[in-house]
Amino acid sequence: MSKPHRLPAGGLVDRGASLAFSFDGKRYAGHPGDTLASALLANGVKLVGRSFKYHRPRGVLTAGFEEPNALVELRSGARREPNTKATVAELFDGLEARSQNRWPSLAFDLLAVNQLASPAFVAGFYYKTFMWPASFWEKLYEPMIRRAAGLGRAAEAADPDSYEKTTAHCDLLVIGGGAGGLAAALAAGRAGARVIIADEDFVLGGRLNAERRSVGDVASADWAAQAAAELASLPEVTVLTRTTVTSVHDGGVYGALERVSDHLAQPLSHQPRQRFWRIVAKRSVLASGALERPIPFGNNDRPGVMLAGAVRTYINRFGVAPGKRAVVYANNDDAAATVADLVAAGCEVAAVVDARGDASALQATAKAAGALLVFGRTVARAYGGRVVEGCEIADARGDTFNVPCDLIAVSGGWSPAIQLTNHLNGRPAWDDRRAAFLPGVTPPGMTVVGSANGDFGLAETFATGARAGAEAAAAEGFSGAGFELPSVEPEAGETYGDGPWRPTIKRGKAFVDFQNDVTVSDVELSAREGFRSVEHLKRYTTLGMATDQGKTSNVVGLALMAEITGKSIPDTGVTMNRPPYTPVAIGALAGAHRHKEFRPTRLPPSHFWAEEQGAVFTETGQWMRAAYFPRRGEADWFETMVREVETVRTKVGVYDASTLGKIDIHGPDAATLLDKVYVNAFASLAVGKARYGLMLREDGVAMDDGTTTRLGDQHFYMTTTTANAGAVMRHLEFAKQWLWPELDVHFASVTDQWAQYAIAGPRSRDVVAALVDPGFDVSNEALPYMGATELTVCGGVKARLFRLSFSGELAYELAVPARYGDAMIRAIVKAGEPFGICPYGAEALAVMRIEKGHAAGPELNGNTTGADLGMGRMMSKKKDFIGRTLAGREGLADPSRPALVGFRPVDRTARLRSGAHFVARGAEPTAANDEGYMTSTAYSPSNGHWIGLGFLARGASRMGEIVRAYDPVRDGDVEVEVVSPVFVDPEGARLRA
Amino acid sequence: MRIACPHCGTRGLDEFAYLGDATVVRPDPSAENAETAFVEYVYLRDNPAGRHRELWSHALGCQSWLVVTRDVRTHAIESVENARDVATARDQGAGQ
Amino acid sequence: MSTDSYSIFSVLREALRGHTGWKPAWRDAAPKPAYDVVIVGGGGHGLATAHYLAKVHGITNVAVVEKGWIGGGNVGRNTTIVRSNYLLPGNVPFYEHSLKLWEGLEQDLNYNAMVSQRGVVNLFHSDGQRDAYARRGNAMRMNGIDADLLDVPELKRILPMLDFDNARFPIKGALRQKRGGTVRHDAVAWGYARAADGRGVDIIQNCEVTGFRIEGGRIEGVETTRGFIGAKKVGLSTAGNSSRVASMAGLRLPIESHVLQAFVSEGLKPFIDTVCTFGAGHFYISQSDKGGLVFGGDIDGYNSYAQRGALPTVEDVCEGGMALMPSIGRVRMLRSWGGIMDMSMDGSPIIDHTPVEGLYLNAGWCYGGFKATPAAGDCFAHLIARDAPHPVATAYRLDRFATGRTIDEKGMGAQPNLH
Amino acid sequence: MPEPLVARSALRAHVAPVVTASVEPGVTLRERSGLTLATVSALGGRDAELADAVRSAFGLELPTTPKRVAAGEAAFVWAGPGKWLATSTGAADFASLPAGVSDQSDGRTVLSVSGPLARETLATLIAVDLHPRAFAAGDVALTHAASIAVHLWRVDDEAAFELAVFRSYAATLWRWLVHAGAARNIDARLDG
Repeated sequence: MSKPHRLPAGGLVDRGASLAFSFDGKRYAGHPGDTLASALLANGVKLVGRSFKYHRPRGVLTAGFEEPNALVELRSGARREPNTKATVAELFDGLEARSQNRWPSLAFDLLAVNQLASPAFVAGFYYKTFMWPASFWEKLYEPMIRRAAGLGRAAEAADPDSYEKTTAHCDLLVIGGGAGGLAAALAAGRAGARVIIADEDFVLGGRLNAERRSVGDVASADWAAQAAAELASLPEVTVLTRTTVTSVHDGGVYGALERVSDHLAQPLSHQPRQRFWRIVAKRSVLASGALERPIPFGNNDRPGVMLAGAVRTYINRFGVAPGKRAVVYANNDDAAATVADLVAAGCEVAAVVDARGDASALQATAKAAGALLVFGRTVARAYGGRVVEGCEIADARGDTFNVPCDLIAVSGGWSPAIQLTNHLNGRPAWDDRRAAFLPGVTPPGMTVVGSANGDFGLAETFATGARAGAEAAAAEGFSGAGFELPSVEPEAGETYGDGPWRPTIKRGKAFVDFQNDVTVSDVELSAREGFRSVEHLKRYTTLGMATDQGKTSNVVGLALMAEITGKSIPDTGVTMNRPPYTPVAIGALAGAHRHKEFRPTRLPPSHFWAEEQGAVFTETGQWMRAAYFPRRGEADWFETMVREVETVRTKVGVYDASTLGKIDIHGPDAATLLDKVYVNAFASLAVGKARYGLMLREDGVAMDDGTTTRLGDQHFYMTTTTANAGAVMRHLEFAKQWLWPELDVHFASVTDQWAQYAIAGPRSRDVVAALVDPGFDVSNEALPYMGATELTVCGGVKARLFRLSFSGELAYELAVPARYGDAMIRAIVKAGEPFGICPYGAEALAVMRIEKGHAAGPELNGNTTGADLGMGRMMSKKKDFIGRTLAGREGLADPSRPALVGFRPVDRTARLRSGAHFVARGAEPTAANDEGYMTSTAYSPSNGHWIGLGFLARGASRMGEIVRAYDPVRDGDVEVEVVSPVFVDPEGARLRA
Repeated sequence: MRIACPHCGTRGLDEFAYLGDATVVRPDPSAENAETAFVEYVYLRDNPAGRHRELWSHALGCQSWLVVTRDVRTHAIESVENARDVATARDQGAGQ
Repeated sequence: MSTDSYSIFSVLREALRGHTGWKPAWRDAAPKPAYDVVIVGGGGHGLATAHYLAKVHGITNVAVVEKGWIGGGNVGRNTTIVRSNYLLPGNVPFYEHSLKLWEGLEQDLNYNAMVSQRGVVNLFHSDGQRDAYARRGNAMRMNGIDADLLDVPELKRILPMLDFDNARFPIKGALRQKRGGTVRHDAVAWGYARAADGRGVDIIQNCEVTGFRIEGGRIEGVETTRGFIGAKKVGLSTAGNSSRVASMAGLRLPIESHVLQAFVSEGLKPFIDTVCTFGAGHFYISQSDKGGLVFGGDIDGYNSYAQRGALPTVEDVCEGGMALMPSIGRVRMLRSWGGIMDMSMDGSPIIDHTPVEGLYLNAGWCYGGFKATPAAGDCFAHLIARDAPHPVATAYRLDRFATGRTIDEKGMGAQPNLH
Repeated sequence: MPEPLVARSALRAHVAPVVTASVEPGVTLRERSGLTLATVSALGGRDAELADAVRSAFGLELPTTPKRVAAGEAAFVWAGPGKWLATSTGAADFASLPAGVSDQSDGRTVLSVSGPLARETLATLIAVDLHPRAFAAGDVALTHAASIAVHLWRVDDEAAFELAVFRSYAATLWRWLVHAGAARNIDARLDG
């Protein structure tokens, strides 16, 4: 295939190898070292995309991440990547790309009719219309607007590639691998400092690879390659190419995205597609260079209009001539290099247009190129249908003439790439001389060098980079062989460009923000309507809000607004850049945390055994708990739950309670501390006894509950709810370390140390007796209800045995070291077989605790007090405890507050549902009549009907009253009777048996 | 943000749990105006835009509670102290 | 007063003459010596308050003073969600009042704020969460608000891209409010400003309040960077900075300032056409009319007045996003921003008079201030005009912390970073 | 009489072995089984007594900074101010130390991560700087591995690390390490 624009020699592409790729289904070839953009240009493809609003034809404007136009969909299917910048998409064999935002095809885009309506489609037009009739907005207008929105399409299936996140530490992070960055990294690296140098490109060198310069006695690109090779050889230097430093955070933390595999058709086996780096750097050098900006003129978005620096990049680095006959349009002396490079590449330079009144510095160059030199004039517009065919040049009076060309190389000056200096709110400072924003207050530890700091010359860039690198190394105690500045020839003239910010005469749309289709007229309209601060300008016109984040447009738009309003640029505002510097794939920021591995999974010691039993599991926070243990022939969870409950109530069952938080509390002040965190007294608890305790927050609301056992005079064993284990531990440490630092008490989480099994049911003592080693007495006399003892089981395994009951039956909790947890539950089941034991899960447990009226998560919902829960009398009046004082506030002590009571359906066959609200019988179900809500419901096998717990206004005084349980979201409306919350064995005879 | 735990060294924010203002002191529950004092202690905050003394727990580290003095406009950390030491000094001061 | 009515006809008329006839959307007013009411804060709430003072109560001698540019605070930095799916009696009628005002906003203001009632879906992952959402849905229904529970098949039809099959926290269903949705946030500030200006309200930008003149316990006016402005009544509507501003009047508030980050992706073709919240992953998402995915998660969790967030929160939010919708892996986050939230001690707002006579407070909106904008403006205007709370905002009292009648939707107690 | 109970690792049955094809694995992951572990907290005013007891029983100086000291079968790993994780490859008696002592032999699983790419693998999960200049042999960190609390120490100058993790998290952490090690030639096997 012919590549009409590929130069015969030069650049960093490997002409000996060919890479096949396709664009919009058509096949092309490029070379290793190409980007998609350079390969397309080499193939003579200029039309690459359509613009957002007007669907105007667009080509390649830049050669980097600032590209606003050449966005494509890369790859296909689940790997489809919308809005990918062709200018940085590294070419690989088999690459597939498609243009976006066009229908039916790129060349023939019917939506380009939008251009016809464009006189109405100005900035903010939608705020002024689509309001009548109101119903049309949802049905007609908005769907229409939404369909037109967006550029590319997201993939529809789960991303098949993996991502990795990693953390790196260094003495010095060098951001950017151009001249300044290389100098900084060499200076610090040679001294022995730990250095990371990151560059977004796939080769180091930055503009050293894009310009025809000499460094020392070699070509600039060769010098860069040598420097890169040396850095790679230094043991404490990490070179990250294809890596963009995307964000700066407090504390010297930087985010960086490494595109590990984007230059391959697919990641290699086990390799991530991308890796997100958190870099913790003691210091950093920002050597991010500068971004060239365009000059607005009519049709300045036509394919064939390209930034002059990019033109040089395509010629010098990629060996591609982006045109045959060029016009160079500039406001600075950089144009000389552009003209020279074009000529060296065999292109004709038809004209050099210098917007400045004096173009003496360009005279020789233009003459040598045989180009017409025009100064004090501007390009009024480009002409041509889908690509540039020429330009119209105007003087101040509006007289014009045409110059045919197929390339307009534009240079409006350079904007230092200071984006990262803004991330910690450092406001940039406008520099009139350089006509650019320079870094203002930089993030702590960051030094900005080279053109990023407004020092556009190569010699200065080397010098400032080397100095910053050496200083960073020295600050961390490294010194030694530094970086000797190479000799470079000085630049011709100066590269500061200051306008014109709008064309002298209006001919067609002159774009400021290419991607969002914001024109000079839009900025003028914004000013006219009072949207004059930069914040209003951005929001009203969407200037700078596109995927390029306004890298080429923000300064132009701001300067234009300043000119229109007659204010200075600083008075008009400052464009603050927010992270990330360039857009980052969401997958990369998520890393490996997706699907089942989104969050850790905690497994109790019986998990493997429960899997063997065919248990169905439920997520409880991070824990997996067995919900129920279905048996063959059981139709559903309900049938299983009923069997499990009935087995416990009549025989015996076993449940893994290991997920409860367990805290060992040691120390002479352990009892004192417990008295302060629980509402009830613990100092009086005897050794060998357990007690239920309720904790409040300081605001008087219930926080957590559980049992605490005194194992020794100075040793307690606390259990917490599964959900609050971590929070309670922090709360205890807070009480000890901050509230009462004098207390000598220590906490150790032993949640994972003990496998703890509830053995519950009338035959539980028989099962326990079969397990404990001879010599231990588990009789009711030796181990009464709420008793606890340490003993051994199954031939010498040390264990703790508690006479606790959540189910309301005679019950024990047996704790053994977790390594025996699997064997223990097998032994319990085996020992229980003669008594008809069955394992039961969280569902059956929940039913039994509701039958007993025990509060759990749904009742301890962060808004209920001890009194609401019916535990008002438990709250000690003899001591201070956390929450005591504020629990007495009138709003919390109000007797009309909803209080915990039980409910049963009047129609005993009716089902109850948690979340229903209570309304008095006969009252309308309105907010005014809302009297509380159901918190927990269950079918009670013991009662033969559904039962519920809930909070009802003045509940305790309404026993026997019938109210409605109103549940409109589930079409429920059941009459229920207010009853005691204890549905089984209210005297507690069973658990004391 | 990175916090220099006096015990563990400098660690990332993700290891720490925040509580809030460290200048408020739990009132004497036996005082006459205890309820009002507790309301202020629990709910009212200076919330300054500047230097802020605040409690953090090194929750995914050594479990120590820390008093961090930080400028909440810049996130610059002035000091990190062991909360128990600060509390001990506070209580000794109150006892004098 | 500003321009004539906006409509398709005015747009077409202007199109024919190059849009040269548009006038400023509001006057850039200079301060007069005194006003009946000065509203401090030119955000959504302050501008809305001015609008309703003028429109409902006929009080037009009003100034809105703003230290920067109007709409430059959180009304321009949020995830644009509007909804009234609240649980507690103190909140539900207020947010429903707000949603009703949203529904008629554009015609009221003659400004298209693109109120888009595309639905808000809250996912649940367990029976307990389902019941908690049922309780909430029922509370809504008893307040006359639409709410329904969706099962998994229904949810799959609406949100087919969610991870239903291989998730750490499998989705069991959702609570939906169909009338919830999104609003083009910037337009809200501009629309209120234009409407208020049209009724004679002065909108004074670049005018920072530096103090209050209080005599005998009564407000006399505000000291500003542009001089003293007298006022019979002053309303504070400076969320994010409420404590700082109130402290100038000697007030200490039950508020901490925290950072909330939000994120937007590159523009995409329509992909998700409802608002979806994923509580188990601390993540919520919608898609703007321009095509960007707008998403966020929890607040960063520590006091801050710096408008920037920390990296762990960014990662946490993206992890939640990938866990919920693994097809967005290759979609790129375009921009993040951090706003300063007034986090109140119970997670609910304050609209009340202060101990200083004539000084009123509208504060403590946590991250819910945007959706409240019309009702907050209406209720604050009502309070200022009549010295009595609006019927839907009676619970938002400053003394509720002393009485224990707090409004704690999340049940997290006096810990603002957990609300 | 019930049968004696058989101990089971937290990992067995929950993780599958990964054996690298290469002779020299980039990273090797193993469980350190059979350890005796205990958390030891100094009681008020009795720090010196505890230090003496440890010195006389184990010949070790209790570290007061994040360090691990080891002699023979026993080691003490700093675990916060006034707290240590005592480890023993045998059955050392830590319970009789004059301190608050909680047996953790079953509460923690200890993993060993070694090999030339051990540091790089760990860096994907752990944010602490493990460069030898920053984290030398005997250095200790209480931190987390992608939100899972870990107690980490460097065993020697070679790239050999050990991590103690709450037992219920062990299988997840193992899988995450294997996932991170997949591109780095991991060899991950349980003993026996």
